[in-house]
Amino acid sequence: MEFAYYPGCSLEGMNKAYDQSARLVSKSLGIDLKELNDWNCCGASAYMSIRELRAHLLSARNLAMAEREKKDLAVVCPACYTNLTKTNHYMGEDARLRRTVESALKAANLQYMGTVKVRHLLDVIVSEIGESEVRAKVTKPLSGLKIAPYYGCQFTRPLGDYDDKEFPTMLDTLLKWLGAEPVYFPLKAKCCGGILMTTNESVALPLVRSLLDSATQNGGECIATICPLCHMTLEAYQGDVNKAFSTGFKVPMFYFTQLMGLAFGFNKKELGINQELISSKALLEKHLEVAR
Amino acid sequence: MDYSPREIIAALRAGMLDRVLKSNTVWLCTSCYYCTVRCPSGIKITDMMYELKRLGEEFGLVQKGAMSPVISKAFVNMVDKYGRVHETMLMMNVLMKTKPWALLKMMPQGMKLIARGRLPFLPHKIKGISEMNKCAGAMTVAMVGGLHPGGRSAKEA
Amino acid sequence: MAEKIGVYVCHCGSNIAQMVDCKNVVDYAATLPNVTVAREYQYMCSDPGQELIKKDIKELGLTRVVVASCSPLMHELTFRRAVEEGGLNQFLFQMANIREQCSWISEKKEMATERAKAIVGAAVKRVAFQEPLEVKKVPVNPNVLIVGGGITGIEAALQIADSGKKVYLVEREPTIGGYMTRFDKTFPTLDCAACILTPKMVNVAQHPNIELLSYSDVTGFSGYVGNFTARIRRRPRYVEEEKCNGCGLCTEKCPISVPSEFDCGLGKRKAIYRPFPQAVPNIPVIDREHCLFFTKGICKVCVKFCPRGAINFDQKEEFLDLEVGAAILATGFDLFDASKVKQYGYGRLPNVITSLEFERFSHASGPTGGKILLKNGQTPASIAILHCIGSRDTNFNEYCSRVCCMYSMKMAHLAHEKTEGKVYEFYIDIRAFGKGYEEFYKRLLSEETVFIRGKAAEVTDVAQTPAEKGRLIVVAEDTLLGIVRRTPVDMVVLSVGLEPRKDAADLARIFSISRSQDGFFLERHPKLAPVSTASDGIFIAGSCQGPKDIPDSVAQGAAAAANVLSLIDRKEVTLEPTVAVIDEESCSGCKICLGLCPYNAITFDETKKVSKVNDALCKGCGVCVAGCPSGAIEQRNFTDAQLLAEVESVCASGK
Amino acid sequence: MRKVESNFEPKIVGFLCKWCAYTGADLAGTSRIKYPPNVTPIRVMCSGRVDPVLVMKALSSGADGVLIAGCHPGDCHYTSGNVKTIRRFKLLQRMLDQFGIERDRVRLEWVSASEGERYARVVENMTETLRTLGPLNWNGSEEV
Repeated sequence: MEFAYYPGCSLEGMNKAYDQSARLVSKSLGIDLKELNDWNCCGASAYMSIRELRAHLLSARNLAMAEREKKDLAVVCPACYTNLTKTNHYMGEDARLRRTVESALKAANLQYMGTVKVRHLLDVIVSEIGESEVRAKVTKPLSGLKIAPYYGCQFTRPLGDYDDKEFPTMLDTLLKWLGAEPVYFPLKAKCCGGILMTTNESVALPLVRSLLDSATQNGGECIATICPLCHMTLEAYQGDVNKAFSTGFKVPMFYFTQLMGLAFGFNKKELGINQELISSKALLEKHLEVAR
Repeated sequence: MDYSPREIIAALRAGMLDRVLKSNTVWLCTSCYYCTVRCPSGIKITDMMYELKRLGEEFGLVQKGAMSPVISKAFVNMVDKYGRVHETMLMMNVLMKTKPWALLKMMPQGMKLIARGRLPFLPHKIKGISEMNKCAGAMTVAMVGGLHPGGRSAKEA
Repeated sequence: MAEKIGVYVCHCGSNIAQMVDCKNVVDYAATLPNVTVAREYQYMCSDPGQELIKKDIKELGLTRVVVASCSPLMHELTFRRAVEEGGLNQFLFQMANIREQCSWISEKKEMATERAKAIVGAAVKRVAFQEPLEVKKVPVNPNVLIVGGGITGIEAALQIADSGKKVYLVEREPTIGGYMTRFDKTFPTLDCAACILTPKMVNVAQHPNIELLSYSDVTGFSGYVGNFTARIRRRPRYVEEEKCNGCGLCTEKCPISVPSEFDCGLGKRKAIYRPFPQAVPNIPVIDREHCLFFTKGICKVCVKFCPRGAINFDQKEEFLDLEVGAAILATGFDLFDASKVKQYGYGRLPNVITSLEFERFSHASGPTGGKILLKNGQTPASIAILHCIGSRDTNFNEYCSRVCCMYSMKMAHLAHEKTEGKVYEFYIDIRAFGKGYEEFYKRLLSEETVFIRGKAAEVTDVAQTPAEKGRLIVVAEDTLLGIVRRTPVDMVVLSVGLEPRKDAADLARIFSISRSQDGFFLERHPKLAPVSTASDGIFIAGSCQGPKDIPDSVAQGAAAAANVLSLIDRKEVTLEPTVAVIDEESCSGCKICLGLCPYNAITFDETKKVSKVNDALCKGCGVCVAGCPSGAIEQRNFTDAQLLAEVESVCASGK
Repeated sequence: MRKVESNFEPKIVGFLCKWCAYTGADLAGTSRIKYPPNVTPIRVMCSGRVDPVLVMKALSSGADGVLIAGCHPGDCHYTSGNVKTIRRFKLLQRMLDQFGIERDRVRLEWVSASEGERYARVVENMTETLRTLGPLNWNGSEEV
């Protein structure tokens, strides 16, 4: 299975480990991720906010390049997923937008006919690879590990119709295949507030707190994420939450691809777990023989 | 939040655009899209918020002291220059402009990230940046020529 | 051809005239070949309008008439009658639709006028080729089929049967009564549903003119108005209706208990059961999926105890063909599936229930004996009722389900009465439009029900304060206050909306009727023919046409009955003569048409080696006409010559 | 590139079945939905009555396009008339190919009695398509 792979800007920076682990587990499952050549920013929220039309142009350039390679696009960041999908969708339904974007692309000798499907890697793994092949790769099942599966906002909202928009279950399913125990997590698709952290801390911090509260109260020992921004927010601001609310959270965070990697028998360094801010050492030692 | 999305729509219907743009509501929107998928009237509220942000920025009508517009602008400038976003540089840029003291507060966390190799210093510039800007230029011409307004307004969405 | 054609252009008040320059159209029509007279008039369908036509036929000797006005669906019959009364054969008339398909869709007067001219021109050209036709009269079978034994079907059945006509009442479930049997009280009078319904059910059971076919459905329907054949499938009950006396011993002794569908799974029933004690017919049915004899080949306790030897495991599905003159569909509605709206937690959060489940709790002979209980067996101290679940929502059903506001308030009243707890209603708007409804709303307001104007955003079990712990929190923007409120309660009731039956599409196909955009059956006219359909002799009533409360359903049941009786008492009906005819001279005997006819109306005459159309069976679709390689088949009133004339005229228009 | 002829208004003959398409078109009017006036309706009892000869006749007499509209498959008032229309339509398309007439000029569409909006869109869309295709000018004898 071959895809043009779109890592997105935040996987080049603070969420490098997500990129690393995603490539690793994809390869072992036979998903061939070929990085989209010279990809550009998807036109994420901050850009879309004030330059809507040009944000579509940014996404369209990526789509056009994937189309030229005759590949579908695999994405790991839900925000990138949403922006690329939105452009795909809106260009299909709004003729005027299509004309404007098409004519702008022409300036760079590009064209986009609308043939590229944008897929989130989690969807590819669960829907295309499937249970038996994933289970077959599990050599070190995550038995007994209680995980709060956290999807965040833009995995299915507004346009991801492969899973429920209010209570998605794909990640839960995948974690079960890995032998882990996904816990009940009613806030699994709520906003982490990350985008407001620098601007409106007083709004954002309580959101992070409620997520940590709910995850741990329901027995979660760690949190699995699929979004780099969520991951970063929950990881980097736990200290601030503890300070602000006199709590004592030390909840380790994993990208879902890192958990897959652990179950597939890769070592922590390969998966970038050594880059974490909150140590998972004790937790992993308790449940797995991965003292490596 | 000054106004709920429902009140925003009511205010727009009443022709009170300036009041809406100056409220903090639009800039508090995190694009979580709950409203969009739940709205029983099928209004794409998140898209509407984008449109309002764009209008606020265009008319220079934003809430006093709000940081989000500054971030958005810095984000756009960076993408237009490099083709991608460089998180570290973006944050530095914005904080220098708005609250430099916060940079100090973030130092310890920053050091930790650097130690783990999670803060690359140099931005990556894509090869196609000049052709990307050519496209953007062509689009601006179309916009000025009146072929397409600045955004896909919520009304048509 | 020296025909004398009269053309009449209707203004329809301003409906046509404000967009179409009628004078211009008349002037144009006057120049067309064979047109003797062209006039315009304010309202052609009015008496003076029709007089105009009659007078011209007599005085000017018109041989053809064209009226340019509204859609033929509206007034074709009116004008045909006028033409006939004027002394011409009614089929020498053609209608030009310049309202629905011209003035109303146009934005520019000039374009609308040109379009009207093209349409009128085509009609003028066509009408010259029309021929006088004789309508055929056929007798009407006085028997009536009613599908659906809810309150609507019951009302219709009793009305018709009381007039002395035979009614076949087909009900899919083991008992008639429909949803109403499951309700506790009815709004706004709060009289008990069973008290007003069960006597009517008994009347049905005892009526000499009603043949009740329960546990049955319609699988086929053919024929034409006055003379239909319905194919009924009778599912096996495994209990012989003639022998069973309804003593209930079998049910009592049956060792298998399963969740009862009638009680929404809140109570139990046996594998041989009646849905509820007052069921009509009062005969149990065996549920094959759970009966030990059918699953394991053992038990037969019911056989042992039945004093009449009525149990019969060998019963088979049977088919029955009924001859009827008319049919009424009263198949009702399905409830919206609340689990589709994930944010309200139905199916995930215990103590989030649907309104029908609430009815069963509240019902004195329901699973809790009329007590409203939480999953843990305690009485809720607070209940929130959420309106518009699945209704008025573009994500689900766009329409208002009409009954939920009122039944929600009824539930609030009952909840308050039975639990003495606090009751909240979360609503978008209160729609209390019926007789005594607004008064009921006022009464509720004075009964301390808390009305919060705002559609609930979600129901969550994630507490933010100690007071919220362990409770269900309804999050909603109170639109009167302008703030988001979190209201912790013990129980949430979802007021689910009404939907078309899941198999409505299948039934529509069987009866050849249409459905509206929302999936409910389509009436012939929303105001003037609310219980008729586009198919003559087939009527619809109650919630299968759109959500309705009990008073409206009963009214429609009676209305449909009146329509049917008026049809039957005419004794005979006229049939459209637009059937196919085969010219024996040209027929090559290839038999292609035989396979094309969906009604088997074409037979092959082996002696003459030609095909023949049976007039009574032919419905006039014209499929065989288009398929005949020798051009030997013509459809009356839709002949090739007529259609070609229209085509040519349209193509030549404006040139 | 789309060829835009500013003044060309295509003439389209529309064969509408009485039960679905014609009623749907009526509904568009009752709902006051505006659409281009280019399709002139001709009422037939069933789309299955539309003989390819009628279509070719229209095209050779000056029509730029023909719309055939009936009930959705499975919803035919005569149970299966529209199924026959589908078969006949394929044949018709081959005939068009032989004469070198663009397939887009003849369309088969399903419009139910409740789809006024859809009917308007179909007409709009077809008119737009034919505007770009330009006039047909076919006299019926040779290739276009």
